[in-house]
Amino acid sequence: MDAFFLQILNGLDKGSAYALIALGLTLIFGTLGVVNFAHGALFMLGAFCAVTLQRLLSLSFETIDETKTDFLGNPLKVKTPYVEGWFGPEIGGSIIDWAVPLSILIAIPFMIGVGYVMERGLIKHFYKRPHADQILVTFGLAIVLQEVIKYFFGANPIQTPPPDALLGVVNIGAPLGLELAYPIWRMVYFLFAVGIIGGVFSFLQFTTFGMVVRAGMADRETVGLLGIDIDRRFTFMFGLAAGVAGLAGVMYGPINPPNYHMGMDFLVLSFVVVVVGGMGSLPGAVLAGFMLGILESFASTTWATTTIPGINQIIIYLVAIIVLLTRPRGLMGRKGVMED
Amino acid sequence: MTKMDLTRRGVLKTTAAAGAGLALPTMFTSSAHAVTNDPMGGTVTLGFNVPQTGPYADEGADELRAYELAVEHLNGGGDGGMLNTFSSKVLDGTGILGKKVEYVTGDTQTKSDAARASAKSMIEKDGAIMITGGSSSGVAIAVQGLCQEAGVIFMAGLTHSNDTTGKDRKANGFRHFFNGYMSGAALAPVLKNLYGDDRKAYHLTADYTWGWTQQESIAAATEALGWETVNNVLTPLASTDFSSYIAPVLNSGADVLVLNHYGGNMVNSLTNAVQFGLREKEVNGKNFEIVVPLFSRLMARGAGENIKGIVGSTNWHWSLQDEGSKAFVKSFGEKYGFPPSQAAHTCYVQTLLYADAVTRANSFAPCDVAAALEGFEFDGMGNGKTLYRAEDHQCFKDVLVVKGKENPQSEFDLLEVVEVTPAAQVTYEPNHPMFGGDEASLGECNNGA
Amino acid sequence: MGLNKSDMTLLIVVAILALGAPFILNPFPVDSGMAQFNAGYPDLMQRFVIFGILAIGFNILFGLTGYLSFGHAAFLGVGSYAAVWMFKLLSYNVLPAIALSVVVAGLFSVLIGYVSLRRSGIYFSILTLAFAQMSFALAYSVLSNPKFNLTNGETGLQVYAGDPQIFHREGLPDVPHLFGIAMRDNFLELKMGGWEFTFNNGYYLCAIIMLVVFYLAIRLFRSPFGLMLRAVKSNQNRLNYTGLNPKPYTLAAFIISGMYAGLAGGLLASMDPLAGAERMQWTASGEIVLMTILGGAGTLIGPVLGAGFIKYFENIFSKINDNVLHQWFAFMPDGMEDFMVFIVHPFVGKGWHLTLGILFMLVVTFLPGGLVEGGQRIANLFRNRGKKKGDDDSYKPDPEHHPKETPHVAE
Amino acid sequence: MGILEVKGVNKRFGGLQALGDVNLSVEENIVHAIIGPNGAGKSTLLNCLVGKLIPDTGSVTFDGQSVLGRTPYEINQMGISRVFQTPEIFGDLTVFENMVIPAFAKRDGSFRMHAIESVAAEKDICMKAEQMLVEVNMQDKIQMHAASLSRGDKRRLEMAMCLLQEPRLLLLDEPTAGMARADTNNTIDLLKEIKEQRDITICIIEHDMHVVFSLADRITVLAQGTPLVEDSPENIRGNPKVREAYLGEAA
Repeated sequence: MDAFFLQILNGLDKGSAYALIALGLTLIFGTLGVVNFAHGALFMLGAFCAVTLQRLLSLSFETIDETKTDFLGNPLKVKTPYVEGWFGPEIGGSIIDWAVPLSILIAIPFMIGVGYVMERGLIKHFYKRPHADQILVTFGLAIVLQEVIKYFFGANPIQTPPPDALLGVVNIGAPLGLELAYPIWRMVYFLFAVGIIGGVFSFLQFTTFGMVVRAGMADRETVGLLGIDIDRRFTFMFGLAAGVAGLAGVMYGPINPPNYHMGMDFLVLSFVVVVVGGMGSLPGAVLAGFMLGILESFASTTWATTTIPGINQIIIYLVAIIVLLTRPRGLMGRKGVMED
Repeated sequence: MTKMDLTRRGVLKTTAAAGAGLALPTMFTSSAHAVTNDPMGGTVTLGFNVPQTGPYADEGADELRAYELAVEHLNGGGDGGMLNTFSSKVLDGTGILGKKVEYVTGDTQTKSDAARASAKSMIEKDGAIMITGGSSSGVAIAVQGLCQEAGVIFMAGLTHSNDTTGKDRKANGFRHFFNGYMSGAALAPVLKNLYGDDRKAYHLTADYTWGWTQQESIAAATEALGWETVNNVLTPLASTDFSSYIAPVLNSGADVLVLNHYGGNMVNSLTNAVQFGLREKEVNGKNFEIVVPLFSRLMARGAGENIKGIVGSTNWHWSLQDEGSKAFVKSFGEKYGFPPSQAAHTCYVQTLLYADAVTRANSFAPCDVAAALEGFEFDGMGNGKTLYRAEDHQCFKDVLVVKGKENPQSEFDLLEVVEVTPAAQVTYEPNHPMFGGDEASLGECNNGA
Repeated sequence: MGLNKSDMTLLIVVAILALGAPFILNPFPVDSGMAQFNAGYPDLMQRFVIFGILAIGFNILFGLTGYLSFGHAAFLGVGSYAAVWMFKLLSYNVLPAIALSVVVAGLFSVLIGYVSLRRSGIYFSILTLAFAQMSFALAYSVLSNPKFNLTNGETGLQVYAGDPQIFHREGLPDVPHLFGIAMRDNFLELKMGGWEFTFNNGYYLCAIIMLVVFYLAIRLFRSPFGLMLRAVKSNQNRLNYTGLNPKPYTLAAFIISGMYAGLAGGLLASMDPLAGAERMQWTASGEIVLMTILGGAGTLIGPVLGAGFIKYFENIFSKINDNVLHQWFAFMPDGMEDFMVFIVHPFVGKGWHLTLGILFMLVVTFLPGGLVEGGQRIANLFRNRGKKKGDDDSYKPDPEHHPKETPHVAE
Repeated sequence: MGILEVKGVNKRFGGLQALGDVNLSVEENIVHAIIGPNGAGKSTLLNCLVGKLIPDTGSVTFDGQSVLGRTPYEINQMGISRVFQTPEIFGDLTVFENMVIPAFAKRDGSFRMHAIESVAAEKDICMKAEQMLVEVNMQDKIQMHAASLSRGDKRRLEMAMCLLQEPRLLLLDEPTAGMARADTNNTIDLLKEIKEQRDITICIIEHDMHVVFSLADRITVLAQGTPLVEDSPENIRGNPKVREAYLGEAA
């Protein structure tokens, strides 16, 4: 029983990342009709916001410790971060410790900016072009972003640990009398994802801006005819989607250390998620994200892999095939979107 | 038009039937049989085939640094590095057999196809007479097979699968790096000392050939000491999150987790395992332990804090205090500003060993070089006395058991050596069942045309 | 030949390029600094034409019907595996191997096509992607377990000494061959002045096969069948109401393009008898898509150009290291030399991906019709130079390529 | 008995009764118009005739054979061609290619694998296509892309494509919707010509009375999914029920 609930939790956690990326992808499909193959790269950029901040905070000055030697036998240079020098090791240390949550503050404006520049500078020239061209240009952009990150940060994964206070596990099953020790940060990630998803939905649901955007998603021309500058709003939506992907990336760092190709690892999966959810459907994307996350977790159990060898490797694709063959437009897809 | 000069630089020439098979004016075909692997002119070209893109790009970059250093030393530049400590003294810094060493580089992308394409271009286009490098066993085996067919020598880089010198061994291929079996044999006694002989191990294994041979080796070695293998779960190579594999460990009754993962897989699975609080757990009245059989410093760096106190094995580490290691660390460190990785070490050594063998054989012909390497015993290269065994072209040397350092002094100071397992303890029969048994054979040495 | 004049010209040009490739691709003397850019060595030439075949086949599906398969690499992989199995079981003769690889890939594409073609648009793309990824995952691990080793997993399927090879005889080469002619051998190596040219058996086999399938592709493009496929892309609704059933047409196109991919896979294995699972990964499928779009989807020659372009970068640019850069810029003063190396360094060697990514973006932004459009523009530039100004209306868009303004919401 | 017989057809969409007990008989070689206010179920009925929708109950027979459960292309092969409200043509292809496709469909059926001989080699097909283009007076646009034609020409092309198949029944879905008066008149002339020159049954759905009364031999008025009256144009003109249906619920 405990194992069962643990896998549910794992599934929700994986699902959080899928859902967040898929949400952004769907926003872009829905509003702009653009297939964005660079979306995974945006997720990766977000994670590297955290890495960058961590690096910046750990910028150090060197003092020479004569008592110790380095690998070449020279006196050891001891590095002390400037923040520790300025604020003392206590406060300075805890600032560095909280680098990941702090980097959210940087990531939001940065990612929205990246999204804005991307849309204005590149994507907007591709609205009227075939989807194939959109794929090519965004894929090219993804490669470029990835290689730039690799150039500065290398190919190895880089640890971005959570703050010490959020390290470790907590038994969340205690009230139910279950033994459910689960990492705190993973809980944080799940709650964070739920918060973001809720935020995006209520933004679209309850603000006039959101209503116009939703109307535009349903029928762009008509809204345009009403004299509303829908393009500006869509640009903002692109920024928002980039922001969501970026935040998903920032917070993902402590779960698995970021590397430059993490975006590509998620890209294909999140496309599958979006399509299983149904093109153009935001709730569909979120639902499919969590559903596939949970299914993937259960397929990884020994029970599943001994029953059907290799099921853990193909489950997502298998489910995608079954869903698409039984529900032609995914779980909640709209008719006619991206079917041509 | 200038004069027409017909030769066979023909690097991939194996059958005499070929030319005759096609009706061509005889003036266009040459009947002269030049030895392919006889580099013309005053230079000799080596091919360094390392991952430059993809997840192992950093490891590849370090290998490339080592190769450049080796070439510098062979050509008499720098401080000579291990040339000064190498037990064989035939290399004098004038290149190889008096020919200046040049090199070409390529990108394996850690894909067999791309690696073979890259190696082929080195052989066909640049006339490389030796190919070396790589950071995964799949690539090593693929390129080794290619070199066998093409008739050039392959000096493997980082490859840890038993198969490289086991069932896929080739007469033209040589491996200096250690392997899964050796890791198991070296680790088992140490694990017994540290954690006792009554342990229940849970294996997570990367689901491809290297993972399987590694798991098989470790399980066999630990079971021989009385450990019980509770479960072995195969994880897809493409996995990025291991939570759903780690969670079941908690309730499995196991008290040791063995992570048969490498690279990004290992970094993530270890991070996840630590996240789930495995290391703070007590099972069966014992502390829960995690073992990572194959360590590298670059991986340790990726794993960060999580590596502390974790035991594993490694081929070489820069903190070794023998003369060879010190000389290598010094020249590498002075050139690049940081200590070399084990991948860099094995690549450097392989290059020197090749150059030495050519010099001793006084020939570039692969079969002569192979003969010079077979059964060659040497020292001063960082791993103590080492034997290149003739039967399977595997080096036998001491294996290091290491542990993640609790209080690192610098960003490179991540591992400490727990024990140096002597070569005798990790030696096995050439026809060991894990290495292809009696069926495994090197085949015929291929000299090219 | 049953071709009209312009198609015949195209075929002849391609034939000249393919058969003369050893000369054309080696324009620089061996010892010159530019030799780095020579691509006329057997392996790369083979790859050019083999991936050309792959892209031609993919274009029959994507360029004509508009169905974007994101799992085409699966057929390439299956073809390779089939070929290597023929080597293992029968002999190293490439003929049965290539034949079987086409057949097996054809059967495999019947299966995948039949299911996937029940959906269209991105739903179709994801279905093909899912099938291919499943094939890849299974080939990489499950299908290579010791009890049932179909693919040999990570190591890649290869011929071992213990394999039956029942038709192997003494005197036949121990490498892939065509009735004794070893694929990897060169029948001629020519040295002229500083230049060197290599004529490889395997390359010429590939080139001839490529010309044959290219010719077939031209016939197909011009045939009523090809017209129907273009009609599928243009307006399926009208096609339906004109009494034509789009399903068998698209399925036939899918199978044909699957067989092309299988042929490419078989040739790949014939040139180099090892089949690895990575060939089936989504990145490989994506590469095929990129080749086709980059060259110009829906045009005859575009996909071949795209394939050559990407393979050239992969094999030539990745090999340029700092050492080579220093040689190039050696004529400059020291500081200048280092500066130039510093500038160029991120774009070559391990940075070849970056250059490729940038070029993708540039080409698709400025040449919507792909490389073919670039070629046309250059051609038009020359044509117009000969004429007086004001003759610009002679510019006619390529009749095959008309980027469709894809309506976001159909129906 | 008419060439097209619709008997007791019902179709519901959720709670909406789109068609209620529709009975309709179209005589051979006449122009039969179906008119009715918006939402009367005209398009639903048409879709039931061509296989796009399947009625919940009832039968639709063409020339004695049921069309229910058949796909649009099968129904087309039976001899029913359809012209859409907005012209459905192959926009990416040339006018000539647009014409060739129905010719092949007529000759070779719904699928034939003819992948080797070129289109140009099929002399008789090409000739047929060219002839038809001459008939509809579009021979000068033969190499143009269909998408670049004017709306009127698109309509003309679509009709020519349908006529090339020599259908026994031609279904027209509001062929003049959204057209200027002049274009409408041109279309009427075109249809009149067609009617005079061929043995063809035309079933037209329209709410432009001018068009209907210029062309129809027989008219069915549909209101709220049910046929109200079926009669000759003269009689329809003065029918109070029809007025009521069009002008709303008169007291």
